[in-house]
Amino acid sequence: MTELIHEADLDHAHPEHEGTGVEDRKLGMWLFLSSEFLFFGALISNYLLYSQRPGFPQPYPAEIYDIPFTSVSSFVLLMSSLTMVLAHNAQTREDANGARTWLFATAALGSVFLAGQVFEFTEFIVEFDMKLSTNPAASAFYLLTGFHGTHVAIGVIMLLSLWGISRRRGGLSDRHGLNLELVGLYWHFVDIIWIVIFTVVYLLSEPPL
Amino acid sequence: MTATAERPTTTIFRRPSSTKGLWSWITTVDHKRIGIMYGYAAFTFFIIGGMEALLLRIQLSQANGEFLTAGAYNALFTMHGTTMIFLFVMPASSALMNYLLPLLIGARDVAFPRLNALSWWIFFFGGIFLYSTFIFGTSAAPVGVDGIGGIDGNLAPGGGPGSFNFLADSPDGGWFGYQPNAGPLYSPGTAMDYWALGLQIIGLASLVSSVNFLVTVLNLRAKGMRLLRMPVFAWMTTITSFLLLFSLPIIAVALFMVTFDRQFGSLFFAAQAGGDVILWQHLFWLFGHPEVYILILPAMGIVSEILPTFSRKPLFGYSAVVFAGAAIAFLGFGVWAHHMFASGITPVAQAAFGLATMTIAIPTGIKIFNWLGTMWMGRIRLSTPMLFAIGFVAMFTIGGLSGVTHAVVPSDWQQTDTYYIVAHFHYVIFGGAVFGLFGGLYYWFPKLTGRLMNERLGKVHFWLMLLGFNLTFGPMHWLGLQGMVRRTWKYAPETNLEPWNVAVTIGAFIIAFSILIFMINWFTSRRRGEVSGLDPWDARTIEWMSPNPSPEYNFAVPPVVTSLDHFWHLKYDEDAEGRAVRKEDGDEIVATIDHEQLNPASPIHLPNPSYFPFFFALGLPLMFYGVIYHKQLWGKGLIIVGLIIALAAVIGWAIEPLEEPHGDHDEEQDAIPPSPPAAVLPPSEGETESSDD
Amino acid sequence: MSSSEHIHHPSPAQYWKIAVVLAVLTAVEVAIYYIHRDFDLGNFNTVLLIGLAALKFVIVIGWYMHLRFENRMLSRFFTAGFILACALYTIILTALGAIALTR
Amino acid sequence: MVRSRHRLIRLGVLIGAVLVLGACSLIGSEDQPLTTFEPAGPFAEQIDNLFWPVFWIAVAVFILVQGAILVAVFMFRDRDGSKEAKQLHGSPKLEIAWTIVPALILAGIAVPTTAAVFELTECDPDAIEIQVIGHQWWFEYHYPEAEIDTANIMVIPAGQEVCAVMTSDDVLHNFWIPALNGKRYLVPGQTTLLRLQADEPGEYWGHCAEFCGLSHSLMRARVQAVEPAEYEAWLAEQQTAAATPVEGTDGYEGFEVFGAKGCIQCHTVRFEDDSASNIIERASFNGPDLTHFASRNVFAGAILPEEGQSRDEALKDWLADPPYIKPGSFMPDLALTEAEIDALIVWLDSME
Ligand code: HEA
Ligand code: HEA
Ligand code: HEC
Ligand code: CUA
Ligand SMILES: [Cu+2]
Repeated sequence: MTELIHEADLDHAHPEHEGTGVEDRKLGMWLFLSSEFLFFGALISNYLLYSQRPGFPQPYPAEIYDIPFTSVSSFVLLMSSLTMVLAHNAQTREDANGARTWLFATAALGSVFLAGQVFEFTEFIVEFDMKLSTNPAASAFYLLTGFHGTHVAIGVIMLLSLWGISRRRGGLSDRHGLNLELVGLYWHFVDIIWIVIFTVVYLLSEPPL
Repeated sequence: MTATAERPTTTIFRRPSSTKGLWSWITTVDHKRIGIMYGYAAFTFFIIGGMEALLLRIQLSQANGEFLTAGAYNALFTMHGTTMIFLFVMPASSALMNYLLPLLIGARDVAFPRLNALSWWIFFFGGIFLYSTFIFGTSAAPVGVDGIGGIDGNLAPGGGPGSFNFLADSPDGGWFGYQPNAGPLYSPGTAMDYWALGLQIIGLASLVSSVNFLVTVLNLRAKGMRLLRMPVFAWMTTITSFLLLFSLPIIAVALFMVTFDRQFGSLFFAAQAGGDVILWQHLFWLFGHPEVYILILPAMGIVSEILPTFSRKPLFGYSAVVFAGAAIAFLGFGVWAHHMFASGITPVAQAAFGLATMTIAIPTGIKIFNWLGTMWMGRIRLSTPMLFAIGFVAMFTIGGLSGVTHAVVPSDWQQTDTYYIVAHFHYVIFGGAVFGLFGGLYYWFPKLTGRLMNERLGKVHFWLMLLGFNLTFGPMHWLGLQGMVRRTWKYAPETNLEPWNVAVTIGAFIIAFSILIFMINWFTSRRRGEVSGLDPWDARTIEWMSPNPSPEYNFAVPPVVTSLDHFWHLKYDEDAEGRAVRKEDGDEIVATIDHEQLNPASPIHLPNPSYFPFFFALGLPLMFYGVIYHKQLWGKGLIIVGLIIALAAVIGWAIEPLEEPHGDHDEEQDAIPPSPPAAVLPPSEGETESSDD
Repeated sequence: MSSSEHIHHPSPAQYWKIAVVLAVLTAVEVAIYYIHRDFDLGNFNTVLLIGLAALKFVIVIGWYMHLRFENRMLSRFFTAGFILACALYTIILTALGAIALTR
Repeated sequence: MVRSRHRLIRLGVLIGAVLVLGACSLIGSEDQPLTTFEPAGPFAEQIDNLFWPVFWIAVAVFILVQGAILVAVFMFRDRDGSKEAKQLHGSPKLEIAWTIVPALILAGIAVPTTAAVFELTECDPDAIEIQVIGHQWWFEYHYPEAEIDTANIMVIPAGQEVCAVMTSDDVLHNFWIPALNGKRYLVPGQTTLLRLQADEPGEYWGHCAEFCGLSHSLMRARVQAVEPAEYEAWLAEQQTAAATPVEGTDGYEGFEVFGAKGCIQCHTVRFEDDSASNIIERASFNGPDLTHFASRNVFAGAILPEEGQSRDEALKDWLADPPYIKPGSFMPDLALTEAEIDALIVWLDSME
């Protein structure tokens, strides 16, 4: 009854409990992610509200989007989901090297995306003079994409830490293997949010007449 | 020690091992100790918030009162509301949920013990951060072109007649911080930044613990404890956690928007630049209304535990009570605009939100009537916890009914922003949540101390508080309908509102006196109260199968649950009529349980203490101080320092060895309680990724 | 390993195929965007783009996040959050007059 | 024995308290100018008619619940010899009943509520439009047809509907005249509507109800309803410009001070003689239009004169140090000497 819980069993479905059968941490991650919908939902609706209001000082974000550029960086982020899932797959096959490589690739793609965002922001501010304080639409744009970028950046840090741990120890333990899966979930989530942002904020948004 | 890991672990840090003294509290991950810390902190904030209320009342006991300056008054009601809601009722509920949830479901701890410690420390530092505004914050009335207007040179902020100005430099935008009044233009100074960022921190703490509680409930129930066998308090904790999970991100965004407006020049709520100030209200109340159910549902859970125990009957309509709780939570997401009936939203929206609001009375009514059904034909013992539970039902109903009168939209146009509203929400919050919480404290005090609280003092506390409460908040209904608006520093003598305000003030002091009695009771009973034994109330639920005070491991033998009210059914049979009959060996059974639970037969594995939650939580307020002062170099520096501390703590957290061999605990076994066997392994561990967001 | 040992997991090859699908969908989206600029597609533009995004959204969640293969409870929570967010923010935007039924 | 006596005492105390409260409320109801219980026009009336039935329903539920609690506690209290309770787990029939009955009651309340919402939100197209503009901390009233601006007192014709078209210059305010209707926010950057109507001439008190900063408590309002003929006369009078004082007349000194001390930076006075008129149009520190200041019996956000104070005393206090009277007031302390204040008062009093 009070037998020892072996460390490798950690976070497993608790055999001595009634439960869902899903590991604690994974369940927690899914719950957290479901609440993130409310977070990004607020930011997106904030943008939708202001991006259509007429009468603000120029420019509106939708007037200065560089769609080809953003398409490319969206593509990069989308592909990072592929590398992420490949890393996870390698980990499940206990292919430590593969997992490490794909982790690194994911982090790299994420960084490229971030660099793209930094470039985009700089261009908007310097070339088009659209600052946070230009108009509410601009404020909303920066807040939304900025928070998304922050999520990506946190993801990159987590990926790199896993990569580092794996390098030092020559692989990931079960516990960290689960961490890899969790980071993966997080990463894909950030990607699906970008799928929405790319379509709704970039492709569909039009400045008011 | 069997628990040594097979896999080499990085041992840069030893895990902390003190079991006594300050460090043991700082590093503890024991849900019970965390609950205790939550409890004391919450109660301290209750006293502070209460004192703020008393100052408000002194000012209002006279027409055109001159006790406080306008600035001090505004700061006090803002801090009173904010404190009571975010720093008292929420953490007090959290205290009981922390302490009891694992016990109620037969677990050793919550799912993520370190994360649990993290929530607590984040909350704690958030509270301190918020209150540090009294020292560092500044607040000033806006100053116009050429420095004309605004505050008079020779007056401190706030100004005007009144002698006490000492708190005026604090947040003064009201607990719902309506824009643009609480924005950069009309509340310059840093005080509202402290408010916004303080709430941000505190919200994060609740978000983390909501995930933790949910996973605990979903994954760590004792064998046989199906969801519909969980005690109602565990259910209400679950539902509350869902509410937190889905409503906190909303306020987080809203607070970020305010912070960006105030600090970085964004224009979300800047009406002069096309920002929409009503957006803030939508976002705030979209959080704020679920929030009020976050305040009340735990108390409803507590009451649902107490009433059956002291009526010696099962809860009437258990599943209806549970589902009603879920229905309240669900509907609670769809009624927020009833706080905005006067804001000029379209008639369609007003009607729709009015109707939606009314529907909440239905599930709430189900609860009330089922509680009455529980008492009906029971064998009612009026012990102190029961008095508070009954007080809850009686007082909450009054508040709920005035709530329904607000849902009648045109009536609300008269009532909104008057003391009638103030009466409503104090009846539901104080008469509801606070009565419930006090009931819970009396009821579960033995779990904490192994002793009972003094009944006589308890009853004096109850009756005084009931009297004081009604004297304070009852006349407010009348005041509101006679036209006394909220948040008013002064009212004119011609309005003839003074006599009632005097009554209210007297009532407030009676409440304060009753609380004093409670405190005396608490601290004397802790040492000298009657020893409780395992089962002082002849209780029904399995938390009472853990010895009093609960040992660190909760249960040496986790119960295998076979029914709702499992513990009761171990002790009682039913006769042909359906009346309870104590089993012949009932006392023996209790004694055996007590003995078994106190003397674990085999090693027990518990989560190890950790330094990192504390340090991680310490990083946050530093960063946020930095945000407030980011224009200065040292502000920027502070952001970086905070980041580094937090990051270092996360890294430490991630690579912290999961266990550290302790001394042989077999020798310590006999010393239980109070000193539990050495902890070894967590039932599961915190996640490293929790630091994102 | 532990969590991920579910029988139905796609293989790397399938992951690559899914990625190709996602890439193509994105390309189509961008193409529609440009077509709409030259030949006004009207509301059709919105419907198409949202539809495509939704498709990508579902594919990533279902396969890359394995939600299809997980405990039903997870998808319930996740959809609950999603639906709640959509519903609430739609109501807010309507109330604020930002969503009009016609353009 | 002893225990039951205690119980009786407690019950007695409770009943006593309720009675005392009730009695006091009757006494207290006199002369409370902001009361919601004395509607003076159709809109407030309609709300009142809606409130009372709901109130009585609430009272009935209140009695039911509290009564049940009391009965349960007295009847089923554990006494010596009480039997153990029957372990009832619930009763589907009862539970369905107490789900459906409240639902029906609420449905009953919902119908008139919805109807009233729609009736009360749209102004009658023939209503007289008056614009209300909120400022920290006073209300400005603009009569668009007559093109006049006034403050603190809103003059309306009795028996006719007025449509208040409202907005705010700074933060949120909330315009409330309890006897005439419920409240409505004044929202910066947006317009809201409020229907007002007084059946009889009279003076109705009001208050800004939304927290609007430091002196929210000192932002009050008045509505003066007058006979329609009187209203027309008032409008005509307000449209006239103020006479420009000439040297030697009574108000001249004050007029000089007004110019010299910079009052015209914030206050508009429409003089007959164009040359002296306000040069700064609607500056950000827009203060009340003073052209007909003396025609208004309250000022400074309808807080002055206070009870027992004469108008001149109040004005003197105000001019001496506005932010002391009204913390945070945008009218600064202009360090006027007593003589200047007296002179100003003479002139201001002349501006009927
Ligand atoms: C614990 C917190 C709590 C709870 C539980 C509630 C419960 C309810 N509240 Fe309250 N409310 C607040 C806290 C709470 N409220 C706060 C803090 C504010 C003010 C915020 C601020 O402005 O600062 C507020 C403000 C507030 C307003 C806005 C007022 C305004 O500012 O103009 C409204 C309007 O509809 C409202 C309605 C209700 C309703 C209908 C319920 C219902 O849930 C009540 C349901 C209960 C019952 C009805 C009683 C039991 C039922 C029966 C016995 C069944 C039979 C009954 C009938 C048939 C009627 N509340
Ligand atoms: C949990 C919520 C909660 C609780 C418990 C209370 C408790 C009290 N509140 Fe609360 N109140 C709010 C939540 C709460 N309030 C909110 C949200 C607002 C709106 C704020 C806003 O408008 O922004 C508000 C506003 C509010 C106002 C309106 C202010 C205004 O609009 O101008 C008033 C006025 O009387 C008031 C009074 C009181 C009183 C007298 C108590 C009393 O019950 C307090 C009793 C407690 C004590 C008196 C302290 C106890 C003990 C001691 C003092 C013992 C002494 C100790 C030692 C010697 C060590 N409150
Ligand atoms: C910087 C702007 C400013 C200046 C300068 C100023 N006032 Fe004012 N004044 C105001 C404002 C704003 C109010 C409204 C205050 C309130 O009620 O809260 C006001 C109110 C008044 C009132 C009351 C009007 C009413 O109907 O409520 C009088 C009278 C008055 N001012 C006279 C003067 C005189 C005389 C001077 C010059 C000596 C002066 N003011 C200078 C801004 C100013
Ligand atoms: Cu204006 Cu309160
Ligand atoms: Cu509400």
